[in-house]
Amino acid sequence: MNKVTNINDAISTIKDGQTIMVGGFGVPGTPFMLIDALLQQGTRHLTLIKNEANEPHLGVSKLIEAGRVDRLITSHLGLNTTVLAMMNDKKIAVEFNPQGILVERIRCGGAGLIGFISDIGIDTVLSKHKQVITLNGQKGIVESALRADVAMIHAAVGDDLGNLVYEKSARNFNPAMATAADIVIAEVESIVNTGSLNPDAIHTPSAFVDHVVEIRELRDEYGILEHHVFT
Amino acid sequence: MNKVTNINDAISTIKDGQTIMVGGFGVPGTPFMLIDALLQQGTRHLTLIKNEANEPHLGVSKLIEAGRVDRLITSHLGLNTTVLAMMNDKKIAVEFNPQGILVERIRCGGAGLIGFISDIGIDTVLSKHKQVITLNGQKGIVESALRADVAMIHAAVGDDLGNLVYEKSARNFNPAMATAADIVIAEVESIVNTGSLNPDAIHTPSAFVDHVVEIRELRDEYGILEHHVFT
Amino acid sequence: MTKKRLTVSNARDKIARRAEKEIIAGQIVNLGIGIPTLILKYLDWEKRVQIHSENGILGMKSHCSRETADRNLIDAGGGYIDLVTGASFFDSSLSFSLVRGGRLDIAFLGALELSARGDLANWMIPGKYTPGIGGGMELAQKARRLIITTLHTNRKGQPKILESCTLPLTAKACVDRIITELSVIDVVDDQLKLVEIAEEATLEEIVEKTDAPLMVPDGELPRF
Amino acid sequence: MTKKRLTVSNARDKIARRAEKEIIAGQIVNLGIGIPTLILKYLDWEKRVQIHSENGILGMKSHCSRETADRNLIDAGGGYIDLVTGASFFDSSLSFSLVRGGRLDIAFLGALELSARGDLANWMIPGKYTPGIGGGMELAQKARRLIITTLHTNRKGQPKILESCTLPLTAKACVDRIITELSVIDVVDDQLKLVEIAEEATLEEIVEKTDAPLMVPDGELPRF
Repeated sequence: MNKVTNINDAISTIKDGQTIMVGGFGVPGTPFMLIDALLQQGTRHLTLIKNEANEPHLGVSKLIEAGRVDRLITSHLGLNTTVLAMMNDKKIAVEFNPQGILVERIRCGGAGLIGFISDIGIDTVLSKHKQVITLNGQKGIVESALRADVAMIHAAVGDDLGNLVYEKSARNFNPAMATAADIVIAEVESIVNTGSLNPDAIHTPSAFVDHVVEIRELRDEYGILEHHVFT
Repeated sequence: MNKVTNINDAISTIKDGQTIMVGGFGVPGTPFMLIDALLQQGTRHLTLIKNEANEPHLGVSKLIEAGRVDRLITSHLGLNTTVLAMMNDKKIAVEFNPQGILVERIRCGGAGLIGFISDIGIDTVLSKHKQVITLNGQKGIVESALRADVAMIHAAVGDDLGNLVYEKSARNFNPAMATAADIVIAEVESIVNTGSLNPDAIHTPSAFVDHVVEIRELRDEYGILEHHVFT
Repeated sequence: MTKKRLTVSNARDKIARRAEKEIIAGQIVNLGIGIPTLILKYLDWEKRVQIHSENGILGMKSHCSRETADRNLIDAGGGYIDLVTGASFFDSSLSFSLVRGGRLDIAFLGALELSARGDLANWMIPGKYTPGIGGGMELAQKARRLIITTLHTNRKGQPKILESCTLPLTAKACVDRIITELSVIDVVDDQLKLVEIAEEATLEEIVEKTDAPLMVPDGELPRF
Repeated sequence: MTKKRLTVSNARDKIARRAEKEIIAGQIVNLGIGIPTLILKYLDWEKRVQIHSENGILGMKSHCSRETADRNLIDAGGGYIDLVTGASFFDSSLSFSLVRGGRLDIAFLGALELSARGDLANWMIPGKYTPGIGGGMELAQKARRLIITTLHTNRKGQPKILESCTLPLTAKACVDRIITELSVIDVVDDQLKLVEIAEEATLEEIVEKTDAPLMVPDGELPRF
């Protein structure tokens, strides 16, 4: 089953109104090439699930700035004043989750579960409007699983079956999202022969991946952000 | 922080009446040496959490046969007629879980969560005596998190900080259990210099491991079970 | 017309051979213990099928010899195995995310009892056989397609396919297709529909050995 | 007695330097954005401390130069970093298992407001500052020890330590110790207890700039 395909075929599976998960935490692990293809395709009314909104004019922020995203489920937008302003102007609906609860909800969806129970935020505004139950004497918030129609993820290496290996801090949300969508599109920096990855060191097994797209050229946005060099 | 210690010091942290998780699925990943040390120490009234009970006279079955285990939380005992007979004679209390629910409860404890909601077993006897709730219109059983006082696990390679790498099907329950106990004791087949493991290929990061014990000699029980060679 | 009777061993092989035809190229498949595992014997590897094993393997091939057995490499049934190219290992948690998350195209399982609406009972006989649950419940509930491979009757010659199951259920309304040495039966809209008849079987025999209503389409049914 | 006043920059450094003393050899530590990150500047690496970053790193060292920056290696604040020997990478899910599962010995965080019983507010000012939550809530609730490093007063010179917080809470009763440029204060049994006084501060100044009851032990307190 050769899952290597061209980017436009892969992205054409994404339709107006769908829910899309996008990997990445800052630049590392963000599938910039897939995001650009989705932008070009013109798909609208998306619900986006991503840790943050990248930074202005970068990554998913481009989709949001172009008005393609109705709703963003995220953890933190501290580095994106543009999207924060859009949120304040009600141009986009934003749902904030504690970061670990966000990834846990995604993993929960990927694990075919309905939800989980956590005490994170229990005595804060976060527990408003949520079901609170008691289990073995512990009070917890019921958090619902998150799934998406499509996940767009980034990996360092892939094979034609769809096995993936991530690199350093570019792993972040990608493995959880790879489990939690009906269709998973992975962009990879290089495709290697099937069988050449160490089976003990594969992060995402092939079963979770539907399309593998090779990045031909790592454009500038994949590089170092000069304003994040602190010494 | 050098976590390499001798086996008796590590095992001496285990006290009568505690709950102990033991890694392994069949022979692969079962910490036979730690189990034997616990047997020798004579600790009693244990609650054991393990996928299965190994086979008669092997691994945790030795602890159970010696009457050290009051309660077993497990998935399947099909290969251990001795423990099944003890269960039928009420010499040990056994709680069965679907295999994936068992590991999920362990992971849930390791993730610092209270429980999760699943539809596995929803219309069967398994939903009796359990809380059933509705979330977003889906009915699910509330499953509680499992944690242990001590986890005994097996890895192929470790370093002195406690980073672990598992091999092939010997991974199984070990990584989840490594997150879900107050004290984690890992036996490893070899200890390598810290820094020599690829940081992208470490399965259990050092933070989760308290004691590392090196296996001096892989005794027979770690070897091939002749009656499982099928061709 | 008298029909040749199959031995139990031949019957099991016949079921496994027929079951193999269900697998489409590139699918992710889990094979339960018993007849399902026999499917490996007949599997066309040109299909690049990925066999999943609950203990954390995708891409197992088949049981291997003593010489090539690896002490760290067994399937969920305990047998030593070898691998296909592109196999991967993972922990039990991710293994069941694969199952429950809907990435398993087909699970093949055995049965103690089956009901007309596709209920499956295969994990316990109260007071007699209570070995635990294992991964069967999750496979039955969550595989995209659940195919039961089983002898048509139990050791006493009694039907396994019943109006309703009498044993504790593994999962309700989970079965898509039943393959026995006598027939292939689909569960469609809570009803059983005969779709193929074994070369060795007659319609009368199938109806007699099935203790539930069976829809029989008009015309000649395919033989296998 | 007139005291030398610290510049804001010097005050931040002083807090970071004092906070570093809290870390015991071999501990797993998470450093929030702001003053907590400054602790790296003063960290004694002989302690073999493991710094955790929420985005999936254990064993980060410090911010690195343009020359050694790796596009795939940033901390949770976005800065390029280098690593200590024995570092590991993992996904965000395991990263928060580490936090919520109780494997984090200390989290250092900043604060907007703190209450007498150890409540922390540091994530939003309704209508003004609503950037989201990030990992702070889980760090605050689940680190074995939560140490707040903050200037004693806000930009307007108003106390940050109050009888009760007025802003939405990050977590209730989570703070163990507060380190400011003026003092070290512990939360003990829902009360604030002064434990150290800065060389540059007086008891009167601390009491004046703290808008909550402060237990002051008899005798001379250690200076820092």
